[in-house]
Amino acid sequence: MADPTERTDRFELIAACDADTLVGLADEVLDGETPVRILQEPKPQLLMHQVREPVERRPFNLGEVVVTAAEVTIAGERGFAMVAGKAESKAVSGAILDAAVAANHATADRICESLVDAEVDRDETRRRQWNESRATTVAFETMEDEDE
Amino acid sequence: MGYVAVKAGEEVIRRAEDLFEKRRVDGEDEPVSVEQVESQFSRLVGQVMSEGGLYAPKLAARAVKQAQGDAAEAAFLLRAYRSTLERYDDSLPSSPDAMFATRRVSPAYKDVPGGQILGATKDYTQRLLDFEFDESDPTDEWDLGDDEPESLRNVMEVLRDEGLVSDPDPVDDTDVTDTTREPVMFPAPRDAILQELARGETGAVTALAYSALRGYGQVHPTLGEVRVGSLPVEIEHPYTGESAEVTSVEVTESESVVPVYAKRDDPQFSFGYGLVFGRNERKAIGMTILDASIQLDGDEPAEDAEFVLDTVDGIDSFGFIEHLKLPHYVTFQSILDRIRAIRERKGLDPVDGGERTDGDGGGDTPSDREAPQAVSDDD
Amino acid sequence: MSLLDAENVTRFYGEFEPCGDCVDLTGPTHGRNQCPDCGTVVGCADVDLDVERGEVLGIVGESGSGKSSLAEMLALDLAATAGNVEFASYDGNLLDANYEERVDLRNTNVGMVHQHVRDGLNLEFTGGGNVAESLLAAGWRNFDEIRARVRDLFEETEVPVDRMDDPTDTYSGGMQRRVQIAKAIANDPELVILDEPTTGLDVSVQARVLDMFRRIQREQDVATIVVSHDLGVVRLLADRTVVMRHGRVIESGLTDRVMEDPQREYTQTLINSVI
Amino acid sequence: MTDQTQMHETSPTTEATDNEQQESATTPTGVSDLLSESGAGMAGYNYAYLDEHTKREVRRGVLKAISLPGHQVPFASREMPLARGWGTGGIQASLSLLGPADTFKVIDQGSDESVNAANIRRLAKTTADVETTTDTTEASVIQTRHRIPEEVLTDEQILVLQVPTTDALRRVDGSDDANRRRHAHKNYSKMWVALYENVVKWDEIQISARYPAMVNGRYLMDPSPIPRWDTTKLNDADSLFLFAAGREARIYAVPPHTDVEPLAFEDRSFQVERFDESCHRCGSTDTYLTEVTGDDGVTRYACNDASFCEKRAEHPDLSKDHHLDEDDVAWGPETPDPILSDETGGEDA
Repeated sequence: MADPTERTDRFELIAACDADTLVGLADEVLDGETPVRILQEPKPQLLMHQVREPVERRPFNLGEVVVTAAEVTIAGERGFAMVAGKAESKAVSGAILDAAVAANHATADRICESLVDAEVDRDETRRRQWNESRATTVAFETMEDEDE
Repeated sequence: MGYVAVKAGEEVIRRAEDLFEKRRVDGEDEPVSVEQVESQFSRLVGQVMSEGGLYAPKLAARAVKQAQGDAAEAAFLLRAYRSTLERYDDSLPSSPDAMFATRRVSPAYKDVPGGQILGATKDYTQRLLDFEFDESDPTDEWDLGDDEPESLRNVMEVLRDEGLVSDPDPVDDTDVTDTTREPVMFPAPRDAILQELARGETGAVTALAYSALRGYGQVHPTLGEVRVGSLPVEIEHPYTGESAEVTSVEVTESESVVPVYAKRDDPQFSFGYGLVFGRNERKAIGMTILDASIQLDGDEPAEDAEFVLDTVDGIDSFGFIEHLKLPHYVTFQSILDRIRAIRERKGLDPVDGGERTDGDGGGDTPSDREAPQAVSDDD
Repeated sequence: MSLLDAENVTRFYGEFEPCGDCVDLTGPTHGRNQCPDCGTVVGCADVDLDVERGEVLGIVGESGSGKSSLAEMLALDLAATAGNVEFASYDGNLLDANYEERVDLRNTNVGMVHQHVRDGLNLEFTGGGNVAESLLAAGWRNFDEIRARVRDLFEETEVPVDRMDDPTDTYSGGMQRRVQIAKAIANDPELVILDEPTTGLDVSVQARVLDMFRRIQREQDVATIVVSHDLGVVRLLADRTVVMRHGRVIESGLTDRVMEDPQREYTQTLINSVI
Repeated sequence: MTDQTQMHETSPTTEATDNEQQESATTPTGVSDLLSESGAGMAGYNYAYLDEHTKREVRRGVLKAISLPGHQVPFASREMPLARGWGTGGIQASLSLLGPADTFKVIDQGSDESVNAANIRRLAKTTADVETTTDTTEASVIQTRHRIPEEVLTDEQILVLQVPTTDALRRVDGSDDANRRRHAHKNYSKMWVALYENVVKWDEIQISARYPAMVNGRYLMDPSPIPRWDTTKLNDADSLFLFAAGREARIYAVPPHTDVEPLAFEDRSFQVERFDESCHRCGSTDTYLTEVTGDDGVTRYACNDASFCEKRAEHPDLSKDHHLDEDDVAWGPETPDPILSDETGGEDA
């Protein structure tokens, strides 16, 4: 289970979380009194996805992925987030949450809880997908026994 | 009759565009939402992303809607959009082993580790046009297990265990060719070939690969496997320096196995690799055939890297084929001039007059047997 | 001075770094041309020969004897591993000529008739176009003069002139060989190199092609190196002959002497096997 | 494309805006306060559409091309919001050169008003904030498809030609790899044989437009499908000619005062198009004409260079160098009688 108090884990939890949750939490951080400095404006960018081809194990460029990254400082702590797609508000919200947890902002615990809750939901979806696909596995040994 | 120069102008262009837009909103139906396109036309969205070389499902769905379903036009919209974006960086190289696969079949091995997982496919059903869609979820009643997802072993590794795939020499990871930033020069390195095939047009990849199977080539492979799933995209986190997953992309992967007996004391296999964005098994398999064919470096079209890479890009072929719609008055006038001059020299009637009059001019050049033609210009 | 004076011409093949002993470990005394230590194939080594103006030199040997490597190096088609070649029209070691010098020399001073027609002719061109290519490459720019010269060369090499505007792939093998000769002599070179001039031709056609070439060679007094595994070809054309085996010259002398009174056992076998 | 109609003009000062934001912290009350208006339409696009890195790369390619006249310089061609084959190379070159002080003209097959010319002009106008014109003499950068204007270009003008096929040798061999080696070795004999066989077959060279020419005695060049009429204008001109191909990712150039010589035989000379008629509108006999058959079935000839024809219609005596200080500047085919000597040698079979 990912630990939202760890920077890298937190980055992954934020990247995978849905936009509404992130923006909602960020809106709570931004109470009109907390100073925010934008270090990197959220803008869509390209991340070239390299894959290692399995025969020669040589990397090649599969194609670019559109991502939006943002970086902010809150209370002297930096926060960075990168999310998939053209998603400016999600990216800047993610950066705010990253910084807020690092700065131990009053909302930090709630943020961590929400991020973990979101991960639990995702894991459940993923497990269901896996078991759905397992349900289509051809079992050669038992095939003759089955009725057609 | 007055001035004959073309006077079209921006206003006319705008109206033509308006008429195009009208097709989308014409009629009584609800406009289709971008979200509906993304979820219900996911195969098309995947194809557009793969041919556009840009993974962005929401933007691709928008492009599909804007292009009114024309895949080539939608891929082109994505390519034009990507030109305006800055590059953040390269991702860390992903290993296909990390794929979360929801479909994997291996035509080469019956008892492939992890099993033959059919996944979501219509491959094994009859293709009957459905006049009554059932809009409910047919898997609702399934009694599912509760296993933890696991990663499937790549068939390539199974072959490697048998000594049929040699362990590769270490390769230089730092200098990966990027054909979006430098033009492809020949002989092209394999990473450039894979990148160009991965963003090739589905129909072109399929047709060229088919040509090799059809007899214009030697590659008739056995597929190690075909997998569909999602592959994580990771960067080095700027603060911690650790690898961090940003997202995952849906991909289709295939490896073809081609026996190579010649040129080696120790017969092994040669391999073709295919990996494309989205769920597009046809293109992934076609890519494996072209990759393997190009490695043969033979004389057939599919074996000629220059031929394949020059023709496989959909954006290039789409634009150049369609540019023939543009005016060609100037060049056509030049062609007319040549044809008339040659006909005149040979004592033929004017070009719009048709038949030649006399029997023979000189009789000593082979040209008298053929109708004059000017070199037509591929402009 | 001779037209061409070659010393120590050597050519290695192979993907391995030569070990340094390759020449010592190969050759007729060892009965091999592949170095047992490093796997390098010694195409030819330490070859010395000279060609006088107007003279025909024959090079005979079985396949793998190194004669074609030698011919290709002298025709500037193949880079040498070592050696020194003095050539009348070139200042310095001919083997060191750079690309542009090689192109110039091939266009004007050295004509090559290849064993394989595809190496010498573009089969999509007309026969006349192939011959014209030599003239165009040498800077001819007057169409009528080019036409006239091509026609003369067709007559000279006994190719039907009315076929000169037909694609070369419609020609018979003998005609293609003649067109190659026409192309090789188009710019009055000082040296012509014939590589297996009769391979793939019927016996009767062989004789006519050789007769034709012998006539042209005498009329124009052009020095020639003829490379062949066929002793009959060399006997007919060559004034002097060198015999090669395992990449080395093992015997040389006046052709009549070599044929009638071979000094080496291998040469005797070679001659006996033909007769 | 809908986006283009919503383009907003942007200035090249977005970096400054970024800096300001970095300087001062704010105290927002929600995420929406932090987001700028960018992201919709063309507002987020860079000046002249391409990012600065790309423009620098294209300019480097241009400089290299100028240094090696006629040599095809590969460059990392970007996808543009125009289809490949519709001037994407030309527009990348133009947008990399244009600044706010420039005046831009776009010609498509002689006309400023043809649909694609209008579309390209609109892209430059909305993203690069340049003045546009249809008057050749007023333009500093002219992008053109398949024509060189009839009015003499000056040393203050750059003509950017859109190129569909970059290599003259493509006529004789489809492989760029093989052709690149031929160029490196200045080995053009295959092209010469093709011309020889052309004359054998037709008694003269039957290449119409896109006539191959030697540049500076070194590189064989495809001058893009300009008519033979325009090919002579490339020779020893005052202006810079840039050739840019987006699909094929190559740039090449003919710098001012460079020798450009069409390939031909001494006795089968290069000939320009012949017109027996004059422009039915302005009466010109020294311009490239195209024929148009009207609804009445009558074929008329008209100037292809629409902008010059308009001037000539008002001032029939206007010379092609009317805007220059000097007179009788050589430009294109000899005038007023463009029909060159047509003597070719005798028969040859």
